[in-house]
Amino acid sequence: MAKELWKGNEALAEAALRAGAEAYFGYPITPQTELLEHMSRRMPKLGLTFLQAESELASINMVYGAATVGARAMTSSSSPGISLMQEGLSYIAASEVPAVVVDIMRGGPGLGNIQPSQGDYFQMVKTAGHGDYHAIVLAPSTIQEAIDLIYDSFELAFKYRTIVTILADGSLGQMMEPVEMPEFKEWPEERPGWALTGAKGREPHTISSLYLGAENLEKLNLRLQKKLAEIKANEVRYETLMTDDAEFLIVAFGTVGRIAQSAVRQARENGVKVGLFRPITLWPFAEEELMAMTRRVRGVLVAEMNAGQMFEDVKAIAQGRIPVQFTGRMGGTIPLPDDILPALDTLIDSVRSRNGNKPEPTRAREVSA
Amino acid sequence: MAKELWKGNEALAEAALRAGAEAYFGYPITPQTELLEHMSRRMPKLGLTFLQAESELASINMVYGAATVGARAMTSSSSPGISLMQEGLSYIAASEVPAVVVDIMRGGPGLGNIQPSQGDYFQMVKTAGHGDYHAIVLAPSTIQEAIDLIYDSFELAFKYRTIVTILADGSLGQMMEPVEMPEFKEWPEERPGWALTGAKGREPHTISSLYLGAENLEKLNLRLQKKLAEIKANEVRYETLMTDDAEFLIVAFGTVGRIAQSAVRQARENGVKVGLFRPITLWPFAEEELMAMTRRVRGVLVAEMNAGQMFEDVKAIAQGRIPVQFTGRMGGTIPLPDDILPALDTLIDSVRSRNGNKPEPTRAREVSA
Amino acid sequence: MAIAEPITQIAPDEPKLEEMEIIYQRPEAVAETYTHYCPGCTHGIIHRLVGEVIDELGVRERTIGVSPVGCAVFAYRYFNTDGVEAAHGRAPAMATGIKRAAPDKVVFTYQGDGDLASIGGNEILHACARGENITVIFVNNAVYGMTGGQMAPTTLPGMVTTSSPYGRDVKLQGAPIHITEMLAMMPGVAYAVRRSTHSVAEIRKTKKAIKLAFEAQLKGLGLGLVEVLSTCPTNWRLDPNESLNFIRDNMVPIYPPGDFKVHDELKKRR
Amino acid sequence: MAIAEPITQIAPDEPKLEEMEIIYQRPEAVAETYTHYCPGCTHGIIHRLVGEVIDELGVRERTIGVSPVGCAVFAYRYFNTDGVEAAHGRAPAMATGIKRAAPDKVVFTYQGDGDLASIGGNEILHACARGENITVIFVNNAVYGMTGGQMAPTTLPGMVTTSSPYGRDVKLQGAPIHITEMLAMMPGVAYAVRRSTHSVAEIRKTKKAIKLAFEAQLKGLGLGLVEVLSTCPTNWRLDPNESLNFIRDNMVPIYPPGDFKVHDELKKRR
Amino acid sequence: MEKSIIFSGFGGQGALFAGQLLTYAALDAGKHVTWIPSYGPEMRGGTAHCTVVVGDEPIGSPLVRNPDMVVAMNLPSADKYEPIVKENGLLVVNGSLVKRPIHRYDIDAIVIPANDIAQDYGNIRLANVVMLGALLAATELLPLEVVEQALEDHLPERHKRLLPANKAALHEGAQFARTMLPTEDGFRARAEKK
Amino acid sequence: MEKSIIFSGFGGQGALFAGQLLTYAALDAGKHVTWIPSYGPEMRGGTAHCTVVVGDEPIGSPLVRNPDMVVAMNLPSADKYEPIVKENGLLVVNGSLVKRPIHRYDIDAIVIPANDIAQDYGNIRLANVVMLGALLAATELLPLEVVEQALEDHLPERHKRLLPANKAALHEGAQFARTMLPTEDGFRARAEKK
Amino acid sequence: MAIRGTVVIESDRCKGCELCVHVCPQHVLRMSEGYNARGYHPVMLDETENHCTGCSVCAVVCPDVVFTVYRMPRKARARAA
Amino acid sequence: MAIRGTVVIESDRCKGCELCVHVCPQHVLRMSEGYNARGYHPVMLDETENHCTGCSVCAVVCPDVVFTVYRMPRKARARAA
Ligand SMILES: Cc1ncc(C[n+]2csc(CCOP(=O)(O)OP(=O)(O)O)c2C)c(N)n1
Ligand SMILES: Cc1ncc(C[n+]2csc(CCOP(=O)(O)OP(=O)(O)O)c2C)c(N)n1
Ligand code: SF4
Ligand code: SF4
Ligand code: SF4
Ligand code: SF4
Ligand code: SF4
Ligand code: SF4
Ligand SMILES: [Mg+2]
Ligand SMILES: [Mg+2]
Repeated sequence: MAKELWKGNEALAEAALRAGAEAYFGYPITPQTELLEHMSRRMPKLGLTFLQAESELASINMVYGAATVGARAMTSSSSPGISLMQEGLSYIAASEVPAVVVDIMRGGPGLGNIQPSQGDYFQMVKTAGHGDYHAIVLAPSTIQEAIDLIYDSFELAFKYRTIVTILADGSLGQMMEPVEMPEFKEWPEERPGWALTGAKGREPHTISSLYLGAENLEKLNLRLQKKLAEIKANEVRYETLMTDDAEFLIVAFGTVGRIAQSAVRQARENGVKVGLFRPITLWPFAEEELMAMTRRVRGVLVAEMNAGQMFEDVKAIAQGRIPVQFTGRMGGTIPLPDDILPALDTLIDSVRSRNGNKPEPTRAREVSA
Repeated sequence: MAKELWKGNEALAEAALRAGAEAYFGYPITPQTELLEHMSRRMPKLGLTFLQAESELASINMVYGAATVGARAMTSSSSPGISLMQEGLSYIAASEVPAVVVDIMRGGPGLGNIQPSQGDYFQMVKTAGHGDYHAIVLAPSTIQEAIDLIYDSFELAFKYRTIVTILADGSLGQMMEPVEMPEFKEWPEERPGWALTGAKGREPHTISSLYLGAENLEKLNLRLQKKLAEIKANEVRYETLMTDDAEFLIVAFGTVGRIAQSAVRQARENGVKVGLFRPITLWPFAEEELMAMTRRVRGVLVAEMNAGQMFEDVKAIAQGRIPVQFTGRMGGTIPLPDDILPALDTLIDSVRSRNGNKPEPTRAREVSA
Repeated sequence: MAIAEPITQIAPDEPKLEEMEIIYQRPEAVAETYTHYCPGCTHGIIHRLVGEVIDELGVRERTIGVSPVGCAVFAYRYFNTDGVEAAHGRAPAMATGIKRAAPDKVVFTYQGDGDLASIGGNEILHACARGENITVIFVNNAVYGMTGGQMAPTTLPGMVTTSSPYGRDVKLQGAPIHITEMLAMMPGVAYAVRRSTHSVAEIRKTKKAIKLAFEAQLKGLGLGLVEVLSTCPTNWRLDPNESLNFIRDNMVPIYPPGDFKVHDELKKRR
Repeated sequence: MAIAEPITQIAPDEPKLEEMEIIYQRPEAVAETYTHYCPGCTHGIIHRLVGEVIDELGVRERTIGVSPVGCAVFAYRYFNTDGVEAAHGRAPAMATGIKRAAPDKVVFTYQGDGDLASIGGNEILHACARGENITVIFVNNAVYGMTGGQMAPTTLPGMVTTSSPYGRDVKLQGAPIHITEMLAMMPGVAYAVRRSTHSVAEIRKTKKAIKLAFEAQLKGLGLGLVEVLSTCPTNWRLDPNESLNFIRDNMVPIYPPGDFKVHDELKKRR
Repeated sequence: MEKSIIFSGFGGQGALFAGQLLTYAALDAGKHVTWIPSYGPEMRGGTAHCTVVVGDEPIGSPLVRNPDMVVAMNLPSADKYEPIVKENGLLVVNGSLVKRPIHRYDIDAIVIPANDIAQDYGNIRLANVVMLGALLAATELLPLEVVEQALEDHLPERHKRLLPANKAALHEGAQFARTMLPTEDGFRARAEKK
Repeated sequence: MEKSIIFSGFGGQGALFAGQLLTYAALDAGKHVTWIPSYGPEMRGGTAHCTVVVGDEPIGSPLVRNPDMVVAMNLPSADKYEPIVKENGLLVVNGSLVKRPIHRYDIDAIVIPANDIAQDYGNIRLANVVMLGALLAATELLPLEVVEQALEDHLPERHKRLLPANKAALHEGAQFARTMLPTEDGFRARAEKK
Repeated sequence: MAIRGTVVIESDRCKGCELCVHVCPQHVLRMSEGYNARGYHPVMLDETENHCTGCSVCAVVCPDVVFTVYRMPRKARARAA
Repeated sequence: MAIRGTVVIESDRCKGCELCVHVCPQHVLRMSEGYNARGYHPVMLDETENHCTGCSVCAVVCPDVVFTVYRMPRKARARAA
């Protein structure tokens, strides 16, 4: 198929439609609004449900409602709007209905600005709201990947009756790239067995997150934990670049992951044996794969568009065996190879001095500077 | 001073008043409502501001407002209500105004139930809402400690212009214990220099979390990170019990921390050399202290009233040097010594078998069972 | 939940039930389940009326009820229909999602005054503004029942509650709000009325109103809203019968039952 | 921000400024700062009126303004008063916190229609219900200006916006809401009116209304609310003058300026 | 020494207050003590209970899975808590409402017609104090006098006129238990198997 | 090869569209390419810009700190971006609006009276295409024809009647640049020091 | 007196709220002394003379759907009279 | 004609929206050809005959507080006339 030029937000919207989205509820917020706008143009024509909600609080609860009848429902927002959805997300998770949520992150905390950021890693990966659960968190680094991931999202969401999040940043939402748009997916007419379809010829179905009595709620939680374990076993995704012979490893996700590719290529040109580990599922995280890799390399550099959130997880995985260092930019500044390469040098230096080696005369940065 | 019997929620309220709280905004939610109710009885008599808000969303933004004029403002809620405050909390943090927030956690996710839980660890400790920041998170394990901590909270909040959270669970809120209530604190009449007091004879003051331009927002973030580092350097609190000669360590906070005391005593009676490490500040976490301790013991057991949230942090700190295992109950069931001791045995077993030792004939549980 | 066998107190002149007509029995749409409501709480009456209406309209098998957070949190268990539990105040948003995704379903929310008029004010406002084709049963008992009787936006002036221990002070805490009158102004609302449960006659009127509110939905006219004055004997600290009198004497003067908006289509059939 | 020296276009018969009276000049309460508003956007006019009123009432040094999230997000920079930036829709809650903690301050919010009537519906509703002693300037431009012209709850029927590309369909998206009329019903509201900016006369009336809304606060009468019809030339895709006409011809018929509630104390002095 | 007691009954029977009385008394006696109630909507129309833990050292858990003692004021409470009383523990049952035999033989049990005794003192609401008296007499938790003092100090103002009746009921409960203890094996059913 | 270009001007001058044209052309030419605009309220009354990165391999960063080329359609854009053009890079400036000399000597610069040329073709709005033509002529980014094709394919329907004018403007811009390049050192100010 | 109507009471559903007792126009309902399975004194039909008319007013106020109401068809009543 | 009033225009604040031009009853305002520092064509006072009355209508509509309006005091005007 011929490639077309798509804007990230619009590509996400269109790919969600082709993935089978039936109902979209959302509220404008920069830098994701084009997603909502695309839906407002397309869905009425396709006979699907588009509704601009009065707030993000309402959107997520509309998604919750639509999900209970077995519809493929989704919303999208950006960081402050996602914060407003935390209660709703927790309810959806506890009720075990499927939902897709797109978060096009912007600079925080607070109102911050509308520039790209990865400041929602904690809020989306560690938890989203109160209680013990995780959404599946997918972090695309290109528009094509965003399309491919959201194209899988409803299947994942329905398979596990869980929330699937696309976690991307404003630059991915705003940029255009040539991509291939997939075909419309076929979905069965029939609603899943758990859905609310009216108590016709069967006992009433109820969907709730209320479990009076500690035992009942513990049972739910054990079931949730079991499901999470299953997802962890089946759904880990990540990508590596030039890790085979790597002495050093950069770990980065999303936009920083793609920028790190450039950094890796530049460093390689300068003779530094560095590879890239790019987690695609932030939850479940490719713990084992990364751990295996940290056993082979001499140092790890984590690059993020935040103050070091995934960094904490990578450190935990590396278990102190090798130095794990961080480089990041905040507030909407995208870390470029110019930021990453010096940090890589620092890492290499500290590894070498730690190993008692004097830093070697020709270092990466001296050449590339 | 003679001890009096106080209910946790009411003790927190009264101690907050004695600590200097001037304005309270809140919304009823079990199991914290007695805190609000105590405020409704006391504050009008003391000439202070009590207001029941229309929602948690409103409460936190009222707190935000009151904080901007330099008032000692606070709110309280429980897990789902705290989820609704995530956006507001992020704004407060970014605006660098002081606020005190009490979270009396209940079972989740979703509506869950009203039984005690520690399911908000992630949501309060890792972040609260979008963006990079942390509140100071204080986790009392007795009512007396709750009083003492909240008694310090406004000073901490004003010193660092930050959010201070009291993170406790429903059982602490609902139980009664004999405690000593401190005296009313004296505070200076004058508002801090940054407060909004009207642009009289000075340039207007503005308080905002909006930073257009990536550079400006990055500057704010660097300032916030610097402050966090300072807090980390100064404010770590924790408690240990019988760790001097401990071979094994239990790590637990809040209510589980106090229950673990009983477990430690029981195990000691059975000749198991186990100690307790109880973090009091969950953020900043006593990383170094715990790390030092993990270098001396042979295994760590983390006990929580959730699926293992702090567990992740403890594992990261132990860096794989020794086994770190988890025991927890969810959904409102409090883990009792009966839950903790078998888990401790399992840990001991796995350490011994890992070390090639056969499990010794007389094990703790066999005696105490 | 097992229910004990019915015990009949047999009168001297033993009636033969088989000879007699059944004048009243539990509606099919009301589940047999024993409710957790306090003795005499009129939540139960309102449930029953909703069930009767669902039966009479023959829509049980395509109805989805949305329960609130409040004492009626378990409403989804008490109707023999499909049901969901919403987050506090968000039932109208959830119902919107349900109805938009499954327009052939009959969707109703059942919400308390704390739920609808306090935390959930914006969701009901905008469901009304959009004219969502749903039915809203709004139970006004002037307090937060479930959490132990705190002040609600509907609490009467001077009324002592656990969070207004000195009586609601209108100057500080505002006056009771008339949310139904207000919502009636929204063009998307087809039907907005207030009713009560304080007497047999009022209960009968309430049922008629609930029926019209469902009919508005069936006819696609827009949102139907019935506010029902209801008791909370437990938190009012009155016995159930005194509580009915409290409605009559104290609530009705402030919240007079009445029709605030009735779509022409609905007037016709009356 | 540095402002270039004023340039005067001197007329042939050179006026000597020092001989003349200043009839109009920038109010002290309006900051010298250059605003980021689009050319001809009437947000600027409304700012100026608020500034004039603050000056005339002599309260600049004890005023705290609360800016919304919306095009007026930087309003706190444009007034020579203390100011804060609220979260989207929460300005009334924040103002409540400020006013309750510092009752001697004069507190106003400045909010757009998306901010006040959409996401922030509940906060304004309850500020009105409680009768918070604050002043609310509500700028209705029928769209979400800042985010690029999406549909607002106030968008006119049939109006094309970036999120109602086929025109607002009242059946699907609801009819425009009249939030000021609705809020006027709240007992805590002392003053609720609608005004416009589409002509000199209307602007003058708007100023009077804003003054009364502040006076309501100064007299402790309750909440004062002024809705002002305002343009968004950029998103309406009209030039600034056409935009004024759009208000006159299209908005005024749907949102007629008028007084919906005026506290007796305020009537007296008129 | 650390002892845990659950007080349980219908809402309105005063189980929570009985527990609080014991808690106040323990405090006055210089003990460590915690009191924690059941709470929330579970109380609607159901039973209310509280757990009191008294000890010489700081209390670890304010909740227990197997209490040392249970005071059950009605049938549902007896049904719910009899099975979880600790082995060799004590169950005090309101015989006025619980008309069934005690099933367990590995615990002590006192069946006391608390409602009837309370009625004798003019108020059925005193049943809780009667049962507390019985509990105290049958154990070495605290001297009766300390609880008497606690009654004086903590009886809500509006009930102050009932103080004498309360005290009398307390003693009567204790007396009843004392007479039961050594003699009637029907009531004090120590497990035979041991 | 990977080249980055910033297009910048007042809102309404069409800088974003010029960037998109180049992007479409790059796509058609089988290149890897990204386009990213400035967005949000910063655009209100200010300048709008976009960054295009064209390369033979997948593009890493869609944003750059020091672009290879800048097309500055007004003075604020020239002021903002001249300092950050990469050494030996290219700055194309709209001479109709930028009446100041180019300060840097370590970059190439083309100053083209784009508005005036556009006016010659009947519409000042063609200035963006004029400048794009100049950019293409001065570099080896893409052949002019590919961009011409992109114009045909992607000119919004409502502007289709302006297609001939657009094409002509594109060529005129290119022609202007070509004539400048080898000769006029005032415009093409290659750094002397090197 | 002939039977006009009667009610069947599901005693275990009854919460003893007494609302029905207050509204029964025939005053034939009263609370029993005993407890039902849930600990409430349930309502009972106390008729010496078959005063219940089957008017179902009790059912209208009962929050707990305790009553099933029966009425003798007019025909049958006529017969009995 | 004698001077009745005039306006001082802070050109660099002007965004060229032309609202003032439309409302000036004396038609003495028009847009300049040139640009101001922000890239707009600012408004200018174009008087050959001192028609400006200082009515300040321009100031009332200007969203950007560009105008300071002056008026000749009646006394002075009388003198001049
Ligand atoms: C977000 C959130 N806030 C608060 C609560 C606690 N809560 C449960 S029910 C309720 C109020 C119920 O009052 P109302 O809606 O009037 O219903 P009622 O119980 O009176 O029938 C509250 C505040 C909650 N569950 N979730
Ligand atoms: C929680 C949240 N949701 C959405 C946004 C994005 N947003 C910013 S302004 C705005 C709408 C502004 O419209 P309005 O209030 O009408 O003001 P105007 O710009 O028209 O003056 C929105 C949706 C946000 N900043 N925060
Ligand atoms: S608390 Fe009040 S509203 Fe809730 S069930 Fe009891 S009586 Fe009814
Ligand atoms: S976008 Fe509209 S409302 Fe916002 S500044 Fe521009 S014209 Fe004004
Ligand atoms: S049916 Fe009528 S008469 Fe018979 S018991 Fe019920 S209320 Fe009384
Ligand atoms: S109204 Fe119903 S619940 Fe109440 S006493 Fe009568 S039968 Fe029982
Ligand atoms: S003051 Fe009046 S006459 Fe003078 S320029 Fe302004 S509008 Fe025109
Ligand atoms: S109204 Fe103001 S901004 Fe607009 S053209 Fe006139 S002076 Fe300039
Ligand atoms: Mg209520
Ligand atoms: Mg607007």
